[in-house]
Parts: sequence; structure tokens; C-alpha cells
Amino acid sequence: MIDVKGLDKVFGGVHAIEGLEFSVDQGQVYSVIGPNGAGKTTLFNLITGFYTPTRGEITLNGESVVGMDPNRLAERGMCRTFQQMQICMNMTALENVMLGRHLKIRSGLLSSMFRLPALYREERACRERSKELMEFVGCGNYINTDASAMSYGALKRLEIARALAADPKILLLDEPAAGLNATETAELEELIRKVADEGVTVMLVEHDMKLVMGISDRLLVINYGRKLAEGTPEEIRNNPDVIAAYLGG
Amino acid sequence: MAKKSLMRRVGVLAATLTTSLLVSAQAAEPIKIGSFLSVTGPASFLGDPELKTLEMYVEKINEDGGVLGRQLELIHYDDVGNASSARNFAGRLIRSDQVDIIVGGSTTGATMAAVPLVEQAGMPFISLAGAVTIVDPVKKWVFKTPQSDRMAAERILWDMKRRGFDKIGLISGTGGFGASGRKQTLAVAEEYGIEVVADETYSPSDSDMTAQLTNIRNTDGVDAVLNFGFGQGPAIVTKNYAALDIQLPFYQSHGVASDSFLELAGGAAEGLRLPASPLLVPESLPEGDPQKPVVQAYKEAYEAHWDSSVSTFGGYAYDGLMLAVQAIEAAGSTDKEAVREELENIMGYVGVTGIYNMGPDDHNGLTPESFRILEVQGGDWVLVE
Amino acid sequence: MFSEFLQYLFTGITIGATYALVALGFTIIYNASHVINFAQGEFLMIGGMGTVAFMGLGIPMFFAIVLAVLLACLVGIALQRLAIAPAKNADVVTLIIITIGASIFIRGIAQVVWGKDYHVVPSFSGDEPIRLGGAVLNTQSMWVLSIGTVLVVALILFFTRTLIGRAILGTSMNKLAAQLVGVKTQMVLMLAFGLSALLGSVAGVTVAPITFTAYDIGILLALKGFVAAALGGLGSGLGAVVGGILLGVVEAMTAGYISSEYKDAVAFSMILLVLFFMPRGLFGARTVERV
Amino acid sequence: MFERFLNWRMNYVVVLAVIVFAIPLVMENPFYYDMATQIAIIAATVVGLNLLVGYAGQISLGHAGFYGIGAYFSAIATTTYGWPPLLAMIVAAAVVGLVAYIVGRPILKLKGHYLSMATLAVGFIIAIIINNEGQMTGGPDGMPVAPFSLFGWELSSFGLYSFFGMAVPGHVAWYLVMAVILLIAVILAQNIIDSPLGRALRSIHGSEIAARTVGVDTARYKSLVFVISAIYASVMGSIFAHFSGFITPAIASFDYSIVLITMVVLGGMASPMGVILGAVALKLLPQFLAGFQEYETAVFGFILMATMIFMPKGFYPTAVNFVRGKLRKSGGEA
Repeated sequence: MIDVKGLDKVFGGVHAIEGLEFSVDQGQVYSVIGPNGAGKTTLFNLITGFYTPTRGEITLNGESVVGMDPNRLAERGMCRTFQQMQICMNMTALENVMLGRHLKIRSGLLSSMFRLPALYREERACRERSKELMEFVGCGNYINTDASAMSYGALKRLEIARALAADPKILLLDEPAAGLNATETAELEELIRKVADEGVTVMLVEHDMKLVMGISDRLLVINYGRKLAEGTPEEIRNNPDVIAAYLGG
Repeated sequence: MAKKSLMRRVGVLAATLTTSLLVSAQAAEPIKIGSFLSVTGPASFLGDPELKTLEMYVEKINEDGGVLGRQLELIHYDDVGNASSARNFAGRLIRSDQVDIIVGGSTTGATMAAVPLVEQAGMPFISLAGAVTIVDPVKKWVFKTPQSDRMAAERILWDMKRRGFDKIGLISGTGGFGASGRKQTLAVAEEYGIEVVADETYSPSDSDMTAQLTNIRNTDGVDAVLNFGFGQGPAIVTKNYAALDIQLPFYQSHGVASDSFLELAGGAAEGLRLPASPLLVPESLPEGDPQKPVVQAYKEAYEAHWDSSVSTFGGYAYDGLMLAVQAIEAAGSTDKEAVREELENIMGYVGVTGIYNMGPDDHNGLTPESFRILEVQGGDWVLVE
Repeated sequence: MFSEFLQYLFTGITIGATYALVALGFTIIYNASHVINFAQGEFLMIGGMGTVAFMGLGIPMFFAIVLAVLLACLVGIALQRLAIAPAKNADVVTLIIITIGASIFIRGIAQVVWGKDYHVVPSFSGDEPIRLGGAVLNTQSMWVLSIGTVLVVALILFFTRTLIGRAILGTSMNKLAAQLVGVKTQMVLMLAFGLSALLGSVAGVTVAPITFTAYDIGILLALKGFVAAALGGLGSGLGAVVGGILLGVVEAMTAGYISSEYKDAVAFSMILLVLFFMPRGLFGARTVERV
Repeated sequence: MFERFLNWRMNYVVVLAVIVFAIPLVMENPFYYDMATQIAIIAATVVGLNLLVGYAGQISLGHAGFYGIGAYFSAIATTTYGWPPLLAMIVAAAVVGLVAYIVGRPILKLKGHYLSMATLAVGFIIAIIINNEGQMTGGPDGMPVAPFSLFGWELSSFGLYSFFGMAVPGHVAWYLVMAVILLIAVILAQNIIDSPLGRALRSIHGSEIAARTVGVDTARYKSLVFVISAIYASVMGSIFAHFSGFITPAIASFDYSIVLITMVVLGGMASPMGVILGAVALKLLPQFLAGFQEYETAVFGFILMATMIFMPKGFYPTAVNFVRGKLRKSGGEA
């Protein structure tokens, strides 16, 4: 589904990502791990169009997506969450999720201004679907709450609900478990599994090894922007380079 | 100084309040004179002396028993030089305060913005602003006291022609006054057989006009230079003119006819000429001049009352108020149609600015000759004749 | 031909130096607090009008200038304490409106206290201009340029060589970190406003002999200063100077060679073009969007 | 029932309608109508500007420029060339929309102070052109404008009209027409806010990054709302020109842009009722301050500054929150 070849990103002379190559298949849960500052978030930003690679090729379903804006990638079924959450605090929780369905709505300016019946129907469907999703991620009791009044853990789930609202084919989650307690993490693991079961490809950046090892189909380990290892959780667990990097370095 | 005038104003207010209380017991309703002026903002040098003049003479007239046995009441608003506010205040005067006549409008923009309202409401309106568009074409209810900028242009060109200049360089401000003056100068130049060979402008808030003046200096065959503008701009032009050491005769418009211009421009103003009201040179007027006593009286009264020197602009307000009073007296009432007619009938009224001869097709009543040509000599105005 | 060009250049540099000084004032405050202070022009006004007022009391020019500058600094500090600090977490637009309100307030007070007339501040060294290659240059322009240069150099030294200067820069980069290492950020912000007022009022006195001075002189100068600062790149001292001079020269050249009516329009179009191609001005910090 | 009304998105429009239509029952003075009509015109302008500033979070310090183009286009087309006013207004709106689209595309890539700078520059250029093209616009002294007329029916503040047999003086007629236009402007704006489009706009304010990840074409939406707000300004400019009968370049000036944005911020960003009250306050303040004579400027500046310092969210949202807090508190106690 995603193929990355010879990916380089240089910030002011520093290689944040260097010569990275990997591919993610449809329906996989694919995790990227590595020490802090290894370039995981940079990699996500490159894939989702927030950064433009210095060199290299990224293809999504065979189409090159280098230099494509995030909103155009969203049109191709890619959606993501952020390590530093991006929630619209000026809106309610439900509106945030409804925003996720932006691309599903066809009504334009005129039907908005004059509130034509088509818009009304579409909005009602959108609201229903968004409520379902909030239930699905476990935010059901926050529907009419202002986003600014929600707890950290709830916002994390809300961000996932918003990403899911776009009916993505591929979902990128950047440290979804950061700041969550053990119970919440367990709930999150279950949630990701449910998402993957629905056929959505999931890419994951995460530090919580228990979560990653339990859920991933394949893992990519990077260090200093370079690929250290790639494989199934089992292979990674036994990879001497990885052990050295994590324990020794 | 500002404090002093404030104290004085409070005093005046108290005095008018008590007198009006005493008088109102037996007298009829006061005659309401409405006014909107640019007392603050970029045109405050117009509105400030105008308001001072109106306040002072309304008080004086009331002390002398008022008009038609009724007291005058001045209702004034500050339009800050903004035409939209001027329009709103004109509306307030007409509809809310229900004044009997309006004397005001410091700038042409403010005046013209109020014109549709006064015309529709049928309110006699004496403007204190300069542009010829105010009275040309004639508007039924609108009069004005200052000479038109067209007359200023004519007078300047007349003096230039007299001195044998054929080609002139023009520099003007892009504000209302300068832009209108430029238009009128270009329009009348041909009549006088004068060619405008350089035409430059500056924005009213510019701080240096050297570049424009350099262009004029480098134009071939320029005999004299004219600057049309008001505010501090012309003073900067004058300074730059001197600094560039341009030796050509220099003219300014009546827009700078005040002592404060001399203060700002200093020695750089030496030798320049401009058309102005005789107010700046009352002493040099010949004995037989009918305007001499009027001008002297106004100057003395103003300077004694306000402790600051007179400007031409205050004179416009003086004439406006006096014309209003004369028309009301002639009409014998404040009936608007009657007052308007009497304004139109004013003949031979000797004012500070000139001698007014109104008529159905002349709502200004002045001639270019009412402008005196002055020259700056030794840091003071001198009458050239 | 050449003398014409030289004349336009001199004019442009003189006006530009004024803009540059105002832009520097913006820069100092922007660097310390990320606030664009629309009351910056009022500091210039206080410098000029204050000098006139104190001289009117019979105080010799030099001391009158010192008093005016002190007055401006006080106003600057008061502005920070009383208006900016209480609204610390407000929106960009809200802060803009607060500083606009402050500028109207200061102007209103000045108009009551000092009156509405324009005033002259005498040139520092006479009115006799310098002649150079067929063009003339006011001695006061030389003063503007040299005082401007001295101020710029002093500022650079201040920000790089002194502890307080570095504290101001540190506060701008990361307020929390600065607090952690013991910088009293409130103190630093007050200092930045005071410094900006000092710069503005000195500029105000220096240009007053050329532009005259009045209670409302600050409006336009602040606007042009903001334009210059944005052109050069907000927060960059070098940008402020280059932006100011560039703006002045473009204005003078346009007035000289193209059209004096449209010189301001040409200047504003230039800003737009620069911003289209360099969204952070000529020397503004290039930052990477963090997500 | 009352509960439902409280939660209804358009509830304030009903309140507004009641207020604006109750005014003729209690107000007589024609001057007050004159002011009320102008307030309605300017309120509708800032309701449009609020879509850009309050909802999409983009600053414009040049909006008076669009207002000015609308006013001058209508003035010149009707007065000089004799176009029907409605046609002139529509064409003006189209022209302004086009101008806003062309300049908006590149400008709206800028952020924060740079965006304010660029919009300021656009506004200034428009004002300079209006000021300098005196042949067409009358230059700095302004130009007269023909009264508004529709199919031979002329609307003038000094006319007399009959409405279902009731005699309606011109100033009341103008006021009522403008009140209806204001309500329409508010309803259209509220519809936009409550639509998916409005959600996308608000998301740009809330988090542009979030907006982009869910597929909002932020550049397109920003220029769309810029165009909409510019068209609001243009139409209101056209109406003002006809109402006022005389316009000067001051209505396109930087000062006026500042007045517009101040109304938005003062009343309360992202709150249509707030910005309307902002317009009311800022328009009436000079009339009240007229009594302060030379202190007027200082008092005005002080009020502006103090309001923003103590109510940075604008006075309407602050007041609403205050009342809500009180209600909640008293509810809790009961």
C-alpha cells in the first residue's frame, strides 16, 4: 500500500532521515519504533505531506505522493493523529469528529447559505455516523461537550475518532498511548485492533513496547534516521542490533 | 496655554448658562445656530480658530441683546476632519437639535457630505470651506464665505502674468484642498495664457518633497513655482525649496495664510507670495479701505480673547456668523425660506474676508480681487500692490 | 542626470532612516513579546512634542531632549505594565486593538496638554545644507543617519554583549526556559518597552526638524515603520534597517521617476510582492512548521 | 419549550428581530433613525468580516478597501453612467469578489502579523487609487450619489411612503429596509457557520494542521471566506453610498478598516450578536463623547483599551459567560 524508497530529509545540514526504504501492505498494523529523536515523527510528517522529502520516493497504491498537500492525501484515504494533539478547541467534541467527515460531504456554498434540504439530510447522516464513532472509541458521554473541557485521555480518543470519521484506508497514529495509564492503554490496544479488523491499514509510532509488540504485524526500527531492522515482532525481539541500540546505546 | 483656554471655556460656559437662565425667564426661545467643524484631526488648524470665533461672537452678540430680541445658542460638533462624521452631525443638527441655520463645515469634503442632507431638509447652510464645487453649480440652500480656490488660482496667475511669467511648475498636496486647487489651477491657466510645464504632488503626511521639487527644478523653462496645499506639507515644501536653493519665484496658496506657517517655515519662506485675506496685514491697508475697521476690530477682539494670533480661517467663521445674523434680522424671523432668500439678497456686506454681493446665481458673493497679494519680507507679511 | 539620481537617493535614505528607526522600535518589542506595538509612533511624538514643550518652559534644548526621552520611556514602561501585561494571553488581534487604543489615548492626552499646532524643533546644527555632486543634503539628515547608526550599533552590542540584552532575546525565544534560568520576564518585558520608547523618542527628536512635530505625527510614522519592519522581517534588527532604507528609497525614486501620486501605492505593492515570495520578509526567521 | 429556544442556534436572531422591529414603536427622532440605519449597514459589514476574523481566524486590516470599492462602483455606475442601482450593486459585488479572490490566494498563505501587513497594503492601494483618480471618484473631496431606486420607486430619507395604508416617513422606511437586510445578512452568515463549510472554517482557526489532515483544502477555504466577507463589505458599501448620498475616500481608508476590525474584536469574535453590539457601541460612542469636547479622543482611546484589557474575548461573550455563571450558581444553590 505504501512504498518508501531512498527517503532522505535534511534539516539545515542534519540528516533527520537517511536512505529509508520499507513498504506497508494493505490491512497490516505496521509500527515504527526507535529511540527519541530517531526521526519517527519526521517520517510520519514526510508520509503525510507536512514535510517534503529532500530526496526519495513515496508511493501510495502505486501513485507518487511526494510534495502532495495533506488535504490531497486525505482525499486518497490517508488520515493521521498527532503526537501533540491537534484538536479544534473552539468546537465541541462532536463537531471535531464531524469535521473528520469533511470529504464525505458534497453540499457546497449555496446549500450551506440557504440550508437546502440536501444539506440537512447530509448533516444528519454525518452527525449520526460521528456519534457512532464517538461511542466506538469510547467518548460516547462527551458528545455535546466543548473540546476544551475534555480530559487528555478523552481527547486522544477523540482525535482517533476524527481520523476514523474520514473512513480512511490508512491511518497513521503518532504515539497514541503517550500519557495514558495502563487501563487506558489496554482500551486503546483493543480499539486499534478493532480498527484493523475493519480492514484499515494502521501505521503506528509508539514507545510502549508491550502495546507495539502485542498489536503489530510488522515493525520498522529506526535510529539516527536510518533503518536498523524490519520484521515481525518476533524477529525484532531477537535482533541483536535492536537490543544493542535499545539497551546499549 | 491649553489649560488656560480650558479654564476660560468653563468660565464662558458658566457665564452663558447663568445669562441664558436669567434671560430665558422673559425672552423667547433662543435662535439655534448649528455648527460642525474639524476642531481636531488633520484639519484642526481650520476648525480650531473657526470654533473659537463662533463661540466668542455668539457670546458677544448675546451680551449685546441677541438677534431679534432672542439669544443665540451655538450647538457645535467636532467632525475630526471626517466627512462621514460631518454628515452624521449635520443630520443631528437638522433633525435632532432642530437648529435654525448651520454655519460650519471646515473642509470641502465635510461640507459636500452634508449638502445632500441640508438640501433635502431645506436648511440654510453657510459653509466655511474653499472648493468652488460647493457653490458651482449653485445649490439652493448652500452658501459659503471663503473665496473659492478657483479665485485663488486666478489671483495667483494674475500676479504671475503681471510679473511676466509664462511657464510655471505646480506642486500640490493630494488632500482635498490641494487636489481641488490643482484642478482649478490647471483649468484657469489657459485663460491667463500660462502653461503648467511641471505637475507634481505629495501626500499630506509626507515628510520630504525634495524629489518632486528636484523634478520641477530640472524641467526646462520654468519661470515660477506654485504650491497648492495646506497643513504642514507646504511648510516642508518651502523648507525643501530653500534647501535645494531653487532661485525661481515661489507662490503658495491661501491655504497657508496664517502666522503659524511663518513660524514653521522660518527663513525659508522669505520672498514667497500668496493670496490672502487682509486679515494678515490690517495695518498696511490704506485708510480708505472699507474692510480696514472690520478687520482690525476682529483681529483685536480675537487676539485679546484667545491669547493667540488670528488666522484667515477664523475670519471665514466670523463672516459666516455675521451673514447669518444679518439674514435673520432682515427676514425678521427664523423662517428658513425667508432667511435663505435674505442670504441670497445680501449686497455690499463688508466682512473680514471681503465684500459680499450675493445673488441667485452667486452663493459666494466674492471676487478674486478680495484676495490681497502678500509677500514674506523680513519674516512678516507685506502687502504687495 | 546623475545629480538627479543622487538627490533622490539622499532623500530616500533620509526618509528611510526615519522609517528604520521606527521599525527598530517595533523589532525590540516584537522580539521580547511578539506584540506589534501600534503605539510605537506615539513615542516619536512624545520625543518631538516633549522637546518643544520643555524648551517652551525655558529649558535648554539638550536637557529638554533628555527630559522628553525620559518621559517617553516612562510612558513605554507604563504601557507594558498597565496595558500589555494584564492582557498577556490575548489573541494577536486583541493585542493589536489594545495598542491601537493606547495610541489613541496617548494622542488624545497629548492633544489636550500640548495643543494641536505643528511645531518646529530647531535643526541640531543650522539650516545650511551640504552640497554634494549637484545634490543637496540637509545637515539634519546627517544627524538622522549618524544617530541611527549609533543606535543600531549600540543595540547590537546591547543584545549580544550584555546580560540584560541576552535576557531579552532569551525571553523572546522561550519564555518558560528563560524563567527557569532565573530571568525575571516581567522585568525584561518592561525593559524592552522602555528601550523601544527610548529609541522611538530619540528618533522623534532627531527627525522633528525635518518633518515638524505635532500631536498626531505618530500615526503615519508608525504605519511606515510597521511596513518597514514587515518588509525586513519581523524580529530582525538588520531587516528593520534594510526595510526602512529600502522603503524610503523606493518612495523617493518613485516620486522622482514615476509618479508622485502613486509613490505610496508603489511602496505597498512592493511589500506585497516581497511577502508573496518571502512570506517572512527579507530577513525574517525561517521556521519549520512543527507538528 | 423555553429550553429548546435557549438551545436553538438562531435564537438570538429572533431576539435581534424583536429589538429592531420594536424600535419604530418607541423612537421618533429622525436623526436616531439615521444613526440606526447606519449602524445596521455597518453591523452587516462586520457580520461578514466576522466570518473571516472570528471564525476562520484570519486578520484583515484592509477590509474598508472592499467596502470602498462597493460604494464607489455603485456611486459611479449609477450617478455618472445612470445604471440601475441594483444592477450596479450586483456587478460591484462580483468585481469585489473577483478582486478579493485574486489578491486573497497569495495573501492568505501568510500568517499573523504578515497577513495583517499584506491586507493593510491591499486596503491602502485601493484607498490611494480612489483618492487619486479624481476624474471618476471626485478625489479626496468625495462625490455625490444618486438615491436608491428600484423600478422607478425611489427610496429617500426625506420621502414619504405608504405601507399597507400606514404612512411611513423616508427615514423609517430606510431603517426598516436596512433592518430586514441586516437580518438576512445575519441568517445567511449563521447558516454558513452551522454548515460543513462553517465547520471547516472554524477548524482552520482551531487547528490548521487538523483541518488539513482531514482533507480541508485550507487555501481554498480561506480565499472562499475572504471573498464572502469582501462581498458582504461591497454590498454594504453600495447601500451606504445610496443611503448617504455622498461618499468620500475616508470610507475606504486604513482608519476605517481599523474601525471595522475593532467592532469585531470589541463586541466579541465569533459571535454575530457580539459583533453587532460592537458596531452599535463604536458607532454610538462618538455621539456620546461629543460632549467631552477636546477630551473625546483620549476618552475614546481609554475605553477601547480598557475594554480589551479586561474583556479580551469581547464584551458580549464576557457578559454572556457572566450571566451564565450567575444562573448556574443560583441554579446550583436552588
